[in-house]
Amino acid sequence: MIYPARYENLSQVRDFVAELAKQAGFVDKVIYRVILAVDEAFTNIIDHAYGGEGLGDIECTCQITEEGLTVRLRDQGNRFDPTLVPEPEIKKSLHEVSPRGVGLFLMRQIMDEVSYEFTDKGNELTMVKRFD
Amino acid sequence: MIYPARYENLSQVRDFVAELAKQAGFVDKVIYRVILAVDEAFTNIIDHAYGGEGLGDIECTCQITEEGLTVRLRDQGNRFDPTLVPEPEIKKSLHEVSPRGVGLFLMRQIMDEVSYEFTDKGNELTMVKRFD
Amino acid sequence: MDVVTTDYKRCSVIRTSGRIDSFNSPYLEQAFQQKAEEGRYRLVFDLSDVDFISSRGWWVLIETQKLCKRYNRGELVLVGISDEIRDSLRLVGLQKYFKMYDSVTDAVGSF
Amino acid sequence: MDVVTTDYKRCSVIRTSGRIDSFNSPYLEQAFQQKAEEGRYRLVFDLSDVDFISSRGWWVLIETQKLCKRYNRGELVLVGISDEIRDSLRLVGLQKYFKMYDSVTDAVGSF
Ligand SMILES: Nc1ncnc2c1ncn2[C@@H]1O[C@H](COP(=O)(O)OP(=O)(O)O)[C@@H](O)[C@H]1O
Ligand SMILES: Nc1ncnc2c1ncn2[C@@H]1O[C@H](COP(=O)(O)OP(=O)(O)O)[C@@H](O)[C@H]1O
Repeated sequence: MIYPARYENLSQVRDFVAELAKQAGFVDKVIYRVILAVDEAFTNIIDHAYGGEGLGDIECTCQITEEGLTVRLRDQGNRFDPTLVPEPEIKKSLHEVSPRGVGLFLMRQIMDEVSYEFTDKGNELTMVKRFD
Repeated sequence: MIYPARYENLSQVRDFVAELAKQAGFVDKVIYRVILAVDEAFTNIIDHAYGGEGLGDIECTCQITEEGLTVRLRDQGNRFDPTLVPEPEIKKSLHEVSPRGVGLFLMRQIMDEVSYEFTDKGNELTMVKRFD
Repeated sequence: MDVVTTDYKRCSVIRTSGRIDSFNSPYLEQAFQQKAEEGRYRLVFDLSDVDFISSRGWWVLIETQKLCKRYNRGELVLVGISDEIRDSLRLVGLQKYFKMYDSVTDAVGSF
Repeated sequence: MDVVTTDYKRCSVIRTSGRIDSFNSPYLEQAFQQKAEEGRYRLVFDLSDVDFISSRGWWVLIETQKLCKRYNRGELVLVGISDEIRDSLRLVGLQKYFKMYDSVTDAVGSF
């Protein structure tokens, strides 16, 4: 599925992935987590790879394997070095906390594999949720 | 039906009369009013005719006629003169109001006929609710 | 008669079900008096599951209202009153002594 | 996104349904800001009919909480949060910034 990189398409992407996660046999709680990870990833591409809405497309593919569910998001935006992204600090006081910077952390918390590949053809994010 | 003159029997009396009012074809709102009148009458007999609980019996009979529903309550307690009972004043301030003394008023408001007969065999209250 | 009370920051909700008549209204009276003894005079009486009240029950509500409103310290408000009960309160002009709300939330939110 | 707010004496209830994500969270933000502009900082957010919140939505809640708690003038509390949403808040440790209630009445009664 190819979607214009716009927030309004988030719900379609989530529905698409939820449907496949359901087919794969995941329980509701896990499905919720997976679509949350996908939502965060899709939003990140709009915000950071493209730097705004409507500046490109995002392709989403899902694959049910023996191992679990693989979700891939492809874009033609900016690259980045995921290893340089710091983990969000779990701070004590409300005043200091910000849910900014939790997207990547959530994706890694939820999915069993989160890997980025940057090639001439574009950027590819692969996320795998394994059957337990 | 004969009931000991106790408050605990009120719900049975109401159920009995409600059942007959239903059979007579009255709508829920009217049935509610009728059992409220019966509840007040039964309570009055305990409180005023017998002067307390457990001091006698109360007989309740219902009759569905062409005219409507007739409910009779018979007791062996004290007599009284219903014409001497004043209407409760609809007072203005909360401080002055008391729902005491509304029993007979309610019975008369709700039923189309409320009459007392005092004979050697006892006291008989007849209340008629007419079909409209 | 089960009477359940829930204390909130600014009011208490009193809830019961079934019928309120000469037989069981003393239990209800007790529950209201208990709240008064605790200094709680902002009361919500939830009648959503009450299907009958005789004048003896109203008397409890009227006396509680007097107690609550004294010294401007509170008020008893009603919630979920059925059409039939409302109708019978109107027959004797007692409905005007109570604010009535559609939901417990609305009533609690009024305090 | 429909956001319905109800003002009570001591707090306001904000209610919406469906999904809160990067697309529509600005509307929710607006509703909260509107309440703040009216000087209403005691807020109940009813999520009973909300089935998804992304981190963008949480951000709105966290910022609203900061705004409400400033100068001790109020607080944002949550109601009817689904197991899934609660679970995801826990994943990033954000659940501790919000009091959570089972019912709107309980939440309104806490103010
Ligand atoms: N798809 C992406 N393309 C480019 N940069 C990204 C991408 N995803 C994440 N980043 C970078 O990683 C940082 C952390 O991302 P994230 O944890 O999602 O937090 P946030 O988006 O709230 O800043 C971002 O600020 C951005 O610099
Ligand atoms: N069945 C009865 N037998 C004797 N006296 C009665 C009876 N019913 C009513 N009364 C008298 O009529 C008065 C008014 O009755 P009522 O309107 O029901 O008010 P309440 O019972 O609250 O006093 C009573 O106080 C009592 O003196």
